[in-house]
Amino acid sequence: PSLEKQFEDFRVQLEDSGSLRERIRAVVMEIESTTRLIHANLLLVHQSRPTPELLEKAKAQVGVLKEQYNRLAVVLSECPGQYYRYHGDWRSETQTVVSLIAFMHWLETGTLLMHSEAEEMLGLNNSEFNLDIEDYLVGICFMSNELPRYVVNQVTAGDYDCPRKVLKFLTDLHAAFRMLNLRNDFLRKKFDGMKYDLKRVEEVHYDVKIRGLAATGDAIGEQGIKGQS
Amino acid sequence: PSLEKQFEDFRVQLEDSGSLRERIRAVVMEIESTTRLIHANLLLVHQSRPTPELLEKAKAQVGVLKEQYNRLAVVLSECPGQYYRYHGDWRSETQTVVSLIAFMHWLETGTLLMHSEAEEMLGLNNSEFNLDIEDYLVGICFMSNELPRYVVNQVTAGDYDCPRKVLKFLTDLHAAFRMLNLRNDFLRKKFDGMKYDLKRVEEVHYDVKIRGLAATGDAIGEQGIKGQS
Amino acid sequence: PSLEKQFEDFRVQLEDSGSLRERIRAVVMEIESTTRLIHANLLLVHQSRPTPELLEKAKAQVGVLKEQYNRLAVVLSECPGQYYRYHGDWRSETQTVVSLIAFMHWLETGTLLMHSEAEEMLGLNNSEFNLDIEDYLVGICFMSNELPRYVVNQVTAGDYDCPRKVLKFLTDLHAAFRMLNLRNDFLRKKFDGMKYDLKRVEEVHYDVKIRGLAATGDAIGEQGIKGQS
Amino acid sequence: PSLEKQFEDFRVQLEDSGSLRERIRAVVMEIESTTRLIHANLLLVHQSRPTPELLEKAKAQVGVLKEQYNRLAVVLSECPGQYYRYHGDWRSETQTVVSLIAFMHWLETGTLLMHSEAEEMLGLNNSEFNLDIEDYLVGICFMSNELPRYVVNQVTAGDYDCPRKVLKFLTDLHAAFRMLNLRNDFLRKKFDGMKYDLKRVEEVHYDVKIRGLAATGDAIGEQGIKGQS
Amino acid sequence: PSLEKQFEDFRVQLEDSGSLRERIRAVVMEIESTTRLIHANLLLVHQSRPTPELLEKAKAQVGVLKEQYNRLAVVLSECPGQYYRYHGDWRSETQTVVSLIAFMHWLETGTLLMHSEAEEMLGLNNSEFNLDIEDYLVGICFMSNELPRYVVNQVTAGDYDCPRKVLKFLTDLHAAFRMLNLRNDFLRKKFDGMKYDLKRVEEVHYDVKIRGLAATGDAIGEQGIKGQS
Amino acid sequence: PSLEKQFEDFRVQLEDSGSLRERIRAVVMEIESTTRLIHANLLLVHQSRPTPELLEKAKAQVGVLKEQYNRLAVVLSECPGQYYRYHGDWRSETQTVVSLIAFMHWLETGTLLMHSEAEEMLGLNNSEFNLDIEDYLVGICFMSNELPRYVVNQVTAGDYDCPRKVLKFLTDLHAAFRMLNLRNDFLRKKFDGMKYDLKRVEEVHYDVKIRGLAATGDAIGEQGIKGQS
Amino acid sequence: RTMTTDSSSSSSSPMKDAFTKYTQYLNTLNEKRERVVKASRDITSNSKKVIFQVHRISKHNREEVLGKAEKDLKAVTDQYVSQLVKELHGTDFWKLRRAYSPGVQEYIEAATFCSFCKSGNLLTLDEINATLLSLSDPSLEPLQINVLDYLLGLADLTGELMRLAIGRISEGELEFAEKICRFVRDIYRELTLLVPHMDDSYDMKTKMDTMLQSVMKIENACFSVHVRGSEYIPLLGSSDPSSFLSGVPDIEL
Amino acid sequence: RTMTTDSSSSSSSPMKDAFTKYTQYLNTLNEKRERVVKASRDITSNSKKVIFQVHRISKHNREEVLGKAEKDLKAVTDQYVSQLVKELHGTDFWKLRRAYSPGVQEYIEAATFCSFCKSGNLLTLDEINATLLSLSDPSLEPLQINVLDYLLGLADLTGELMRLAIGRISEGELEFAEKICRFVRDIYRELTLLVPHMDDSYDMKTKMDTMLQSVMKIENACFSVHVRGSEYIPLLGSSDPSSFLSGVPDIEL
Ligand SMILES: [Mn+2]
Ligand SMILES: [Mn+2]
Repeated sequence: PSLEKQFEDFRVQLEDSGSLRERIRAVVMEIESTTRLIHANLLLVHQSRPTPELLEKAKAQVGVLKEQYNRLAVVLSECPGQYYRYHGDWRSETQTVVSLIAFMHWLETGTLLMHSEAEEMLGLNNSEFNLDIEDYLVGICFMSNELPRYVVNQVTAGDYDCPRKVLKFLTDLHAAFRMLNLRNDFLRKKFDGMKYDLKRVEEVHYDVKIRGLAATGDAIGEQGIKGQS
Repeated sequence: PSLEKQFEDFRVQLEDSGSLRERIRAVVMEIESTTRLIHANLLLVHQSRPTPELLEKAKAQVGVLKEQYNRLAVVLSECPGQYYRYHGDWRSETQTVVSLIAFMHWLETGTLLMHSEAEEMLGLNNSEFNLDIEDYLVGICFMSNELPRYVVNQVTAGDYDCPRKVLKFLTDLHAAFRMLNLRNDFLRKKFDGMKYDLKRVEEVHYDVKIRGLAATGDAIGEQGIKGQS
Repeated sequence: PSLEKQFEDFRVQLEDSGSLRERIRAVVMEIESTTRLIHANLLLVHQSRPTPELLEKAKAQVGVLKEQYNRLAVVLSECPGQYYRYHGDWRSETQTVVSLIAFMHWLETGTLLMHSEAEEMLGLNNSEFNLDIEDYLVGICFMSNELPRYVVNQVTAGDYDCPRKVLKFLTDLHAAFRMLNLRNDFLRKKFDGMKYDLKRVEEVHYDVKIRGLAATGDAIGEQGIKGQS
Repeated sequence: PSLEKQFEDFRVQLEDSGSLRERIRAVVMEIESTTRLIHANLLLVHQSRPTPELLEKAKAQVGVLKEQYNRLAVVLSECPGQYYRYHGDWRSETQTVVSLIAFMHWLETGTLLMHSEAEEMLGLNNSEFNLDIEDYLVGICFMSNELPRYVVNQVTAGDYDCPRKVLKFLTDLHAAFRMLNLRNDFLRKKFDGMKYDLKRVEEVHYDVKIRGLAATGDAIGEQGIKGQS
Repeated sequence: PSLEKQFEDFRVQLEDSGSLRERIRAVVMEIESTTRLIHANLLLVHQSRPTPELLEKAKAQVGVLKEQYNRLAVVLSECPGQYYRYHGDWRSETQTVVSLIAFMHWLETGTLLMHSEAEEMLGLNNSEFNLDIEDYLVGICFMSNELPRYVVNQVTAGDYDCPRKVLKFLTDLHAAFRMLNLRNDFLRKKFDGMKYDLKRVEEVHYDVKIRGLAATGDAIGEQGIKGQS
Repeated sequence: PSLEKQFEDFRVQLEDSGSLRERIRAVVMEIESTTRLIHANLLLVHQSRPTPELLEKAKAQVGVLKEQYNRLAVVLSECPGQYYRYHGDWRSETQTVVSLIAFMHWLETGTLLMHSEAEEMLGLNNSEFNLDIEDYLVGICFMSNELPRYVVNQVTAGDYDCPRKVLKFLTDLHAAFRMLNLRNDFLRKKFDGMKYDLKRVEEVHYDVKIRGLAATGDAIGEQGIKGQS
Repeated sequence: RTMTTDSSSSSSSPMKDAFTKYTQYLNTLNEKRERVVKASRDITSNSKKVIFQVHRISKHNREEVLGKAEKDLKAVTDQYVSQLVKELHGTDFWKLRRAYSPGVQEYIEAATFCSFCKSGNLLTLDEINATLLSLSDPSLEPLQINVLDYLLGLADLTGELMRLAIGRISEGELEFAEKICRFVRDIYRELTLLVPHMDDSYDMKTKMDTMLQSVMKIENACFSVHVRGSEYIPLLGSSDPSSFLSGVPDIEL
Repeated sequence: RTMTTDSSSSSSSPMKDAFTKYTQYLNTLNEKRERVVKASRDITSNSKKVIFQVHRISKHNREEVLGKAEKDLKAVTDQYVSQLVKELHGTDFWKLRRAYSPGVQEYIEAATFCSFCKSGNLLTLDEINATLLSLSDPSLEPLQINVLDYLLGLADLTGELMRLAIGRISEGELEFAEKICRFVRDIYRELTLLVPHMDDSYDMKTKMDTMLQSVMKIENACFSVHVRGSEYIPLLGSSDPSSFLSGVPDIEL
């Protein structure tokens, strides 16, 4: 009887955990779907479509994301202390989300989206459900991976000042990351990739510079990259 | 400045988390070492050494384990709510621990070590640091894997009643597990293996029975397998 | 425009196919769940529980299966001619189903469940959705795999005539299978395994015979194995 | 008798299915052989051989393919409703076929070969045996993989306008694919690879543009890439 | 030109080799088919059918095999010195053939079929196409694997002298095999298996002996096992 | 007894070896940490910071490295003749160290740091613990990998003479490496990579030359590349 | 450019001199490695022959078979292991370990196999290394097999012992089989405690799994002999069930 | 039982005689295989050296470098390939192919590499086999390398040609690089048609993937030289854009 009782308890607990997982999966699939929309939208910057318009549309979708993360937080609130038990279920999608909103933020302001800003954008700032730092950092690395392609396409479209700005941004970002003493893990691997982004941007900058195409003026403030152009 | 400040914060947090992990690793290595001693000790039951003596020695080591889990709990108490963040670091060792203490318990009492009993033996019953149910269940599956070999060697040593007892135990355990609706994961795979243990014990029982070697009496209470023999 | 139109069409078709697959998956999960219940029930024959009772319960579940296959057929009827496109989605579950109902049938009648009988039991006889022959044959092989264990446990429980009956059945079944000229595929592999079942049953029969335990009478009709005993 | 009768029936059916498969295999091997000839022929575009001539030869082979697919359709017409049962037997070869004829079509017209056009080229438009959409799409992905290499070699041969044309084509194709909500399957994986093709072509375009080598005129109609040059 | 010429030559050579292989495959499939008939026939010894009759039928089939190997030799004679190029194509079938004719030979004479005798039976003794010694040895191991099953079924059928004869034969065979120095290859693995056959026959012999069932007479000459009994 | 005694001895030896390894690991982690500091420092040359200052700082760290290698040598001196047993534990870090000090040396003198010079810088010249030649060579390859990036950034910063110097150095280095007969190992792969560095520097040199940007003067001695400019 | 290529083709430079040295070093090393690999292959194939020779053992030819095996093993030592001794000095023992390790492991397997069959005990590493001393030039540091190769060889030994045990059981030498069983269990148990401390324990972990399989194969064989024998203890009146087979009078064939 | 073991240990029997023959056959075969493996390893390592020698080529030392390479190659043929020729007869060519194939492939790689650098053409299998004829005892069937090993060696050759091309481009020998590019493309294309017909095409399929990578690496290198050169055609007034680098006066260092 005692044996059966114990396994009956286990059955209930495993099923509870299983159904929680199902509910998480449902929200995460919605997040992924929204992410895909934002991504498709942002891809157009590579085709030199007017950035402000694109950003407008993308921001609207960020609102949707916020609502979805809110629902995720509600689900998680049912099992306090178990955030990291289910973390793997939304981890990769959240890293993509960070990469997208950080790219948007950079396009608009030319600066790095801070962790606290990211949490705020996703409505994760005042709940127990927050944005894991490593996920944030991986997301930032993913954003960095997009920059060489962006620079190449901008130069092709005739924006010869872009490499300089991106190079400055990426150099600073890379220096900041170097301060972290990373373990030999996924984040470390992603960060190691960042140096290839940096190198590629340096090369584009070189191409522009040696051909005398780079703007001579130097007055860029900390405003957006495209927002004000 | 803000960028650097943020990464400075990150550096501190990542290093804290890293050093926590180091401390966990140190304790887990000790646990693994104790586990190995218990394991080597219990291997002697296959050589028909007197069981009570072996159990005596093994129990002493369980005391050591308890103390080690206590230290692990202390380390974890520094980061409340993050049990599952580091869970992977002691998971596999704990499964082995469960398999060993459950085998000892069965040798002594002929019954299944309950989850709560396991927690008690390891001193995990009154802290936030408890024994994950799936780890417990995987450990039980590992113990089941030991039984066919045990039965074979016991019969060789002349204990012809052993197969019957083990068969009854394993049949009940298998039935109890079947109540759980397992996902397609590691636990499910381990459980699927249990049916081969059951089949093998049935065959040993058959070998003994068909030769008229099995004891004819049938009155075994729920006392230990060897403890009282 | 034409390009977009084409991909719009594709999107619709792929989504239709995807949602069909989802609906199939839902029914198949139910079938799997029913299967597990039947299986748990039939496992008790290894513990020598009274067979007629067990069969009674199991048969009730077969009614449930029939209804579930009916629903699957309805789903499939929406895409005529595409049975084999989605076949992989229920294939393995159906093989298990066949193995269970064939085992039940054998327990009851001592004879092989015919393909047409299997289709009838599952209500697949008068629709376009029928029982694939290879799935039927694989299911029969799975059933064969259960027989050695059954024989061993029956003899242990004192039924010394069982090996003879099973041996006759399995010898005939094996001979029948040998007529098929199988390709080097999954079915062939499963059939190759059947010879080990046969060999094991021969050995049990030998054990019983050499010890003079086998019944001397020889009059078994083609009635059930247990149904009439 | 009934058992033997049933297995005799099975034998006949399995042998019929087996010989059908043999006949399919024979035709598919011929298709593969023709495919290889076309492929070896098209490889010459990378060596800047005059394209019209190459296309001429390749087209002759497409006629052979058409006849072979016709024979395949005849074989399949013997077992209506079982297209997807044997689909795996010609699937991968057909994907290659699509990639080759789509590449030829693009070389000639600069546009994407539509699904219906592909069916027509292979004579699959008015039979029950049609071109599976996913096979078509995978074939298109394979074709995309050829384009970066083509662009590189064209530029080396002095055609500086090629990157722009290919880039436009690939950008549109990529955008069209993005509309599909692909499952996590083979097609999805192939499509994910397409973004690397796109990126590489962007870079080649950049290399040409930044050196002022790209043609300044912009008036390309939707005629062929090489057909009219 | 020289390059193309050479490759053209190669293509012709390789295609010749390919069509040779096709012809080998055709003969080998016939051999395999004959083998299956012999096997099905010999399987009946496990059901205690009268051996002389079975052997009669099987021998007729060996004549067919001989003719088939003759055809294989003719095919191979077209490429002198390349026996081992195509060896893998008939290797496994030939090992089965050896196991069957060695089993037949043993049933008839109680002795081991020698390599030269096997060559003679298959008509391979006076051509360049001979019987590879390792294939012969593997075939003998396969035959050994059949003996435990044979002994078990013979005893069940009441032939209590069989184990003694088989044990003597297998003991001698095992001793002879131990003369070989094997590498860690397939043959070694098969030879390792022979130990288990020997052990199993020993066990059956013991069972029979200990029950006083074994014949006391000792007069077996080197005639057949069953042919004269 | 003898058996247990021997294994007990082994356990002690292996544990000693394990603790030695722990001590090595501790020093190697320090070396890695120093390496990271030097690297971070040297990275600034890509941002055209004044080289002498950077070198000053870096050299101070090389002193630290020397002390650390000294400690490593002391640890190793406890197990004479076992250098290569533990070699894998510091191999990769030492290759990085060589790449950094060779880069520093080249920045300062424009020449290749010789193996014996590297040993001297790290204090490895008069102990049994020396610098493995293959590690030295791999380190030199790593240094070569840094040069294209350096050249690109120097030219961007306006130093048009840099490509010529680097090209000469790298051409000589490549010629020297070609004297080696390598196996298909890590070093060969790294050396293959050097060809691409050479090609890239050649390209930059061409870019500069063709635009008439290269200095016409030719007087570089064997002093440092930047130290005196 | 012209000068550059000239400098590397004809005239001398410090870099060229240094690389000439590196080239010589690498050539010498690689050639030695090749010779060591070849010696290792010779040791492997000849040690395998010794192992097969030991497997020819039976109740009646023990001395003869083991005598030949020991002679053959001595030949392996003198002819092939001595090649290694000639090649390897100082740091080579560890630097070239991967090149000779397979051969040495097989040699350990053969030597311990012989020795167990002869004496029933484990031939220790010290004993093996002692025999190698005589092969060395006394002025040089002698080749000594390291613990890791010894343990890896021992792991393989258990596989051979399993084969031997199965064969011995068929010939009724149950006591010998039981002795093997105890011996293999002891080795397995001792290695359980050692493996985690080994330098690179990955190989050894798979070997441990195989070893457990071997132990269980022997145990199962002993089990089946035992239950079969136990069935007839009353019938035979034997007082020692464990050696039931030897209790049965030899079968006359 | 007693008789049985006796019969296998002392007296003679047809079975024992037969197995004595089988034993001799297997021993001879395995020993020959070992010798062939060793010869193959020697051929491999020495062929690799020849390949490295060829890589030392530059604009100014062509004759000297290739002369030495050919001499070395001849030494490989005479010293090591001749070992194979001695061992292999009749059915051995195919039976022991796996034992010597790696060495022969590397030898093909070295021979064709030398030859291409010298003549710009593909050294054919017939030509290689012709040189082997002289090594054989005229009374025996001579060793002839088979098509499969030749093609597998050729596949590896393309990797070496890629390395050569990248190096040549850096030294401005664009025309040579382009020649290599055409040659490798031709081989790739011809092999595309052959691979499906090969006996055991699995290895070859991976090699084809690597080969395509090599082709593309050369093409990308030619591309980057080309666009870089094209940028200044007007500036230089060169009429031949494909050899722009050689159009630039040698850099004085
Ligand atoms: Mn071994
Ligand atoms: Mn190579």
